[in-house]
Amino acid sequence: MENFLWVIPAAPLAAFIITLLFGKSVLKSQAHWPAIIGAGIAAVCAWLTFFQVRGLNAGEALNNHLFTWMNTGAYSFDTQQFKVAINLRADHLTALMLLVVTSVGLLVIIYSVGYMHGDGGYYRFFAFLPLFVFSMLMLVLSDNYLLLFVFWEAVGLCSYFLVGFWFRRESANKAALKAFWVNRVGDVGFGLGTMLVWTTFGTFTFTDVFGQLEKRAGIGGDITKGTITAICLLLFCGAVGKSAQVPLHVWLPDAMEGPTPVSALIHAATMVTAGIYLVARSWPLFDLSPGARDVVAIVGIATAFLGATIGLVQRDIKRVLAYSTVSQLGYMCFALGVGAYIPAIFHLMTHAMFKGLMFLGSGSVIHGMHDEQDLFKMGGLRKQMPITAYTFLIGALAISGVTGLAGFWSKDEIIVGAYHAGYPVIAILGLVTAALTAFYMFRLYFLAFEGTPRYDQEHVHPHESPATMTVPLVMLAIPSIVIGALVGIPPDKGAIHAFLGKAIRSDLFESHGSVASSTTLTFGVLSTLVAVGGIFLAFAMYMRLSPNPYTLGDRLHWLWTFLWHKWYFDEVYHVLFVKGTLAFAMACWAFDRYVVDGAVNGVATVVGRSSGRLRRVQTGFVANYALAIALGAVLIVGVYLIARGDIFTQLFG
Amino acid sequence: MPDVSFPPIHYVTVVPHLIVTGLAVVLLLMDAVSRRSRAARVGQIASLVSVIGYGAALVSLLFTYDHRQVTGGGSIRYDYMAIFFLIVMLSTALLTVLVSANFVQLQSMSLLEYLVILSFSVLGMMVVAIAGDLIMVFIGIELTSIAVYVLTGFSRQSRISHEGALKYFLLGSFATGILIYGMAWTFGIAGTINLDAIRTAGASIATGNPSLLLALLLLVVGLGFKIAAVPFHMWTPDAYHGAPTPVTAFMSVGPKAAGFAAMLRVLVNGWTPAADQWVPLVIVLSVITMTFGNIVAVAQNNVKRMLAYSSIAHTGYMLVGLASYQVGASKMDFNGRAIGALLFYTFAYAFTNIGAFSILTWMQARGRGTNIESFRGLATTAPGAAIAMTIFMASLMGVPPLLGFFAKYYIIVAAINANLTWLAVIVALNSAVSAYFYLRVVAVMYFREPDRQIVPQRTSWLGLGLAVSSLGTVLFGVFSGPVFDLARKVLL
Amino acid sequence: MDHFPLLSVMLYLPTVVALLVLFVPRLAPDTIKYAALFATLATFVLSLIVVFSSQQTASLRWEENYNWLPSVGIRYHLGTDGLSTIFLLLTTLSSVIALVASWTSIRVNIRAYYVTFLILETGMLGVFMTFDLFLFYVFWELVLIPMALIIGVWGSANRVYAAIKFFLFTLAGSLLMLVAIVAMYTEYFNRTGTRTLDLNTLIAIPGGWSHTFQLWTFAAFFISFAIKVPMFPVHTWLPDAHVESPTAGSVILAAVLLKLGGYGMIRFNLALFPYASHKFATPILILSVIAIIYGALVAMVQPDMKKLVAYSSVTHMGFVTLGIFSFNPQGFQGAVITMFSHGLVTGGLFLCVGVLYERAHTRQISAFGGIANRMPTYASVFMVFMLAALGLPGLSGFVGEYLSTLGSFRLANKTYAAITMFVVIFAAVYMMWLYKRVIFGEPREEHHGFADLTRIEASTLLPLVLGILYVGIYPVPLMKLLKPVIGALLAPIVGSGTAAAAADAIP
Amino acid sequence: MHPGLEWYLSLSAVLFVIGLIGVLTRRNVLVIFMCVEMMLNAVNISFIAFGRAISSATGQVFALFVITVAAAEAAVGLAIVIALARRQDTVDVGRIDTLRE
Repeated sequence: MENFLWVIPAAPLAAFIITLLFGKSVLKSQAHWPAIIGAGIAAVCAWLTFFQVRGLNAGEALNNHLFTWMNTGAYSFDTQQFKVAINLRADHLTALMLLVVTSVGLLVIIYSVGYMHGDGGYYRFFAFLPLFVFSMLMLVLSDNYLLLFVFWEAVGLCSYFLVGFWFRRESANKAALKAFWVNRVGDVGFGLGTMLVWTTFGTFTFTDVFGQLEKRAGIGGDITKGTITAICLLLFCGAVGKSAQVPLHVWLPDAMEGPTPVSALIHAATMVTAGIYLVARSWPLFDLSPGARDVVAIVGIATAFLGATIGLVQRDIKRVLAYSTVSQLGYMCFALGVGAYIPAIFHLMTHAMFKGLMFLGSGSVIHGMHDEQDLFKMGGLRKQMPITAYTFLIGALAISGVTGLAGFWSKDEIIVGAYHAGYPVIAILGLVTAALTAFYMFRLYFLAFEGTPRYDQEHVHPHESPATMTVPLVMLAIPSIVIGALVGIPPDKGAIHAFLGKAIRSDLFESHGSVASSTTLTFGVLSTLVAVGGIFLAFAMYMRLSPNPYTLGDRLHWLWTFLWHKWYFDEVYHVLFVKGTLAFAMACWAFDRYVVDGAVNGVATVVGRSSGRLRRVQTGFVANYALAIALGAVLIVGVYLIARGDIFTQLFG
Repeated sequence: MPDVSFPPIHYVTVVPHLIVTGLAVVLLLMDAVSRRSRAARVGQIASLVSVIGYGAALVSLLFTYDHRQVTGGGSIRYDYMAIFFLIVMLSTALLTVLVSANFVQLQSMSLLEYLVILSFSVLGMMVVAIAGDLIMVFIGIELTSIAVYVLTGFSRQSRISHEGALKYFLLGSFATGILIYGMAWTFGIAGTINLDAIRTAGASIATGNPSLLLALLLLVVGLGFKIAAVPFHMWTPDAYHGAPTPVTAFMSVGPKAAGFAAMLRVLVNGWTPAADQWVPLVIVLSVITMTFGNIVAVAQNNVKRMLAYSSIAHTGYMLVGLASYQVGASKMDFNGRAIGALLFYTFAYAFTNIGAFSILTWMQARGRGTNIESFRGLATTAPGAAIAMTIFMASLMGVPPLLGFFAKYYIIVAAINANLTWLAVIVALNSAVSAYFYLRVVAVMYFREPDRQIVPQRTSWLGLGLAVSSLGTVLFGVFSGPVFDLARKVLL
Repeated sequence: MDHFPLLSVMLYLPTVVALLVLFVPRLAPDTIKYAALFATLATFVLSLIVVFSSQQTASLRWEENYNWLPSVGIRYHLGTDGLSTIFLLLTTLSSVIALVASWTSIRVNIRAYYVTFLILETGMLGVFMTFDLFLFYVFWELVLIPMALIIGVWGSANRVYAAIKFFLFTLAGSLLMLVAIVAMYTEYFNRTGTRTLDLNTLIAIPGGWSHTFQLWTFAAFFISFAIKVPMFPVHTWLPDAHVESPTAGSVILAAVLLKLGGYGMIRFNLALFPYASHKFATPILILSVIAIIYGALVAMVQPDMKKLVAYSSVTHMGFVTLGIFSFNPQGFQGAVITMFSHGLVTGGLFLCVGVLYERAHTRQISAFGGIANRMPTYASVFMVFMLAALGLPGLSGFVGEYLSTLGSFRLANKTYAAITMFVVIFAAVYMMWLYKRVIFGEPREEHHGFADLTRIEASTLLPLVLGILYVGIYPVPLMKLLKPVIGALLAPIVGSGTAAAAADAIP
Repeated sequence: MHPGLEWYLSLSAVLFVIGLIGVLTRRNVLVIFMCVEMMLNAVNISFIAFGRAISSATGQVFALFVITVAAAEAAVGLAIVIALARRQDTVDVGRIDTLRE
């Protein structure tokens, strides 16, 4: 039963190839079929795999060896052999990720049939989506760091393609470049991390690396804590980039220039969580390095808080969601930092559902509003597009952490976990952020769907989206409600813990002893309270206008400006890195032309000049020539005698 | 007159000389009997006769090869060095005839007279090649030089030809004076003019003897003039530039070879024991010669003049071979290779440089100047000539596998053998500099648009000369082994 | 079969065809082109035979070893090992592609062009298959003149300057190499009484070359190769040469000529001078890292597409020297694969630039924009090259660059690798920014008539795309070819003989 | 008292140097040429002196050859001078400088 793992990525890959080759010429407006079929097959297989994996014991996994990718050979003088195989491996963590990726992927592809209808690049879109699904599946199926890195880059590439999908638009191009470039900053670290892994362990394979830890990283082992910490931090650099953590979060909001299904799939549900996946996957390493985990936790909570604050003031519907994504990724990240790996993955999963849902919902709104994205030009849309509105409401409730919905369970576990692991400040900040989340989400909801329309009702006639778009919304709304309760009850001991516990056996979190149910209860009540509080405040401000958000904005103008400018990250980066690099590059070029090449031309000039001088020796006068002969003779003897060093004895001795 | 007796001569050793002498006589007779009205026709026949004569002399070497010996009371040294130089000189003569025949007539000069003088000059060179004593060296050198003075001023219409000749002549006789003064001192110190005897006598002369140094200095200066070593080169650019181009071709190779032959005879065969004294002189000379020649050549816009300076530079390279001479009996093989490298260089230079000048001749025969601009777009208007010129330039540059490259290669080998790696590096750097001006010619031929068409002209002799020299440059390069094998026996 | 002089046939086939083309009068241009195409294709097929008959041992295949100039110990010694095989394949493939790329773009002096081109191919092949230092030098120089001619005759406006600069730069270096070769020859003779320039004999000199001697000769060889590679700071001939060269010339220049340097370093510097290799490793590594970063930065701000690609070559070739002088199998494999990949990728990029130049007659980036609207197929092909150039995994560039960097990462000093890694950002910046400015954006009026790739253009680009994918996804065959070479080459360097010197270089 | 070898040699050297200086300083072609002849003859004195000092006829023989060669040179040289003088109407080497640099 080992040999069908490859089908999961192969199906979307085949879809990509078919669409690429025949999409334009043959398939045309039916170009979505290969993608749907491919993703469908992948989804089915992912479920099959899931059930198969469920039957496995802890530490076991499905393996599928495809071929050797690289092998620099074994040598007598070099004990470390560099060998990387294309190996697929599905353990419990992977199985869960497969489900998330394939199901959200399939739904988004179906949704896109309606959303992208009539677009000039229709086939292109349905070529790149399965390519992304393929890459993402390979990413989670990789059994080693290098392969993971490869597909890490590949999903980044797909993101680049899809963000810049409308390549005529300058803003889309810029956003695509920014996404790729910022990600590459993180990849510098990740790349070095893979190298350090290899030089330390002699292998990239997860199981081999982790298997060595016990013997070699313990007391008396040859691997120091510093090395482990370095590996963790380098790997985490990659995660910071890919999962849009501070300070590399700046690309994600801009990436909203891509078509909305892309935002839903790549920039909410799957790709951006790859960083979380990477850290969770490397839990044995992080377990050994409290220092690295502290960094992760601090970055995470900072991201969560920062994203939420910026989300408070955005006008663009997708940008609010984008900053919300940043913020939620921050949650997952600090969960990892405090050692709550399973809750992090749990939140990853629920977030994929409800954030995917909301992005698709926002797409439906944009679609219905004829490409209007400004929240302040919407209002009262619930009447025209009820399915969108209600499903969106479900998503908003879920993310806000209202008791019972998916987000509540996962987020609560994270906060409890942070508190429990001895990070009370982080737990409190988490709660504050939760309140902010509830507020800005419902601000969005009220501005878009409730109240009176603020758009030009003469020309804009919002309408509900077609079934290909609404069905996926419903399909995502259901898990957004139930999945948390289904797998997350009881907290810390739910089905997800039992399942993932076989792959992630971190006793770090659990070592503090079983979480007292009173703590769980307390935080449950607290987070419900802050969620309801946030929602109520949003209701008061945007439905009742008391306090009036506009006057409030004027009064706290400095704060508003600060948030509106997104803490000035982009501005500072622009000056520091963009302009700085360009200036440095120009300086280098000038150096190249005037100094390096100048030296070359300088030598030529010197030879030329001296040639011009020396040729004048040839005066044309015979007497001078004869003189040259005579003087030359004297000169040569002189040089000769001086060289011999005995000029005086030669002449007078 | 009791003790006057003529030392016996084995005439087999001078067969080539006799043939060339015969050639000169035949040519003189033709001049005497032929009518002026049929000069053109007679000139053609005379060319053919010359070619046959020089060819026969070359072939005769094959038969006299085994009769190497010292004869004529030590006046004649018929050894490997002689044979090799004879090959170079006769090849030079042959090529020169081919290159000159059409051109001289086109310039309405008397071809027959020209060939007569040429044959005297060649004979002089050949005498140097077999010289066994200083008189032979002197006679040979002077015979060559005097004939070449005439050839330089051969173009009666050209003022620069006369000017070149005058300068060459004045300085040449000045240098002759210095040379024979050196010979006189040699005679005075060693008590003999026979080279072998000088070698024997020299062994007992204390090193550092000021008279010896004086003699060596005077010899080196006098011979340095003949080979155009800096700073005794000053006549070269002017004489080369002024002379009719085929003559320049000849004099850049022939008398230079003769000069080197003389130098080798006097210094290597004669003053062997004083090698530790003259080697430093030669080293200094070689460095300044090649460097000066190359650097000044960079700024030349007239290709003929550029080649004149390049010829100076090549003298410098050749001198490296002599400079690599090592003192000591155990060094015979190395010395053979070092001097052999010099010999090989003269051989290589003969083919390549005469080839390069024959292109100039070819151009002038078609109404073009020798300025670099005249070469514009030659690759388009006359691709064959351009390819040939490219071969010659590349060979002069030292691009493998052409003849010039091997010449430089053996020189570098010699220098490094003699622990003169720094000198080898200087050779290399000089080659890099020289690449610039050779390349410039190639660049102009290939990279510039032609400004005018070539005037068509029938020059079959010249064509043959070009073919021979370019093929020689390539083939003797690729198969340089046998040639070098012969050259490296020079000291045996 | 082994006694068939396959290599000689392969080597001289282009020249023979060139001579035929040269001397047979009244040939139609098409006949000349087809004759040249035949020659390059036949050579390519022969090189495939070499590839498929290669063995997993360090000994030479298809060896031909004859006396050439016996009195000075120079031999005509040809052969192939894994390293040669890779470069022979690259050469023949690039030649076919460059030849096809010249098909319509070379319009003047057709006969001369193809003759020059074919002779150039002989020279390049010769360099990669000789095992006698003298013969090597002969071919090394033989490459120079045809290449300079191709740049100088068929190039663009400032071609003469570029051609002469190219020529003089390379010649200056190689003359020093000649001196070094002679020095080795002499030294070997003094030590053993044998005159030889046979590489393997020289490597096996009893007792090894003395340390001082190694330092000097290493430097002489290295300078020559470094100019060809080109390494910072002797790289400035490259942008000029590329910019002025015709497309096919750029392809050959990038695909093969730069490789001569890297190949030479491996074949000669490493093999002959293990001690000096260690001694010089640190400065070379530093220069490599500078080249990598510096090239990328300078590439970033080029207004001319070809110059941009040229500077990117400096970057990529920096990985080569970085990998070689890390002295471990990873770095070594990375260096060679980077070279191979760079041949495909940069060749492709130059072809892509050429495609646009044919249509717009300019290479200024600012003259373009929105090309994807007019030439979608072109845009996708260009995309592949662009991505490979920025080192995207799955394409050929990544394999080599990752391994090179990993090789340097294994050194005790991790700074090299750490700084080098930053190039992943810069490479993405200069390549993608170029791509964005040229390909993306609103369609422009002046590009209205631009046709998508012609059949000829597509036929030059497609093999490269396939090659890039192949090397990216399945580089194992290349690695297998290299394995025996590495075993033979690195063992003495890592081995006990230089243990002392190795101590500070190998962790 | 017979003058010793040194005297002859000194005389020869003085003459030689005078000739040499003449070549360097005079501008008239003919005078320069005369100076060269003087150098040659100075050398002849050396030859003969040396020859006598070691009782060898070779010195005299050599001197004879030198005289002969000098005559030949003179013939050719004067022809060149005349040819040039005809065209250029000068025997001043300072004005014969078309060929330079």
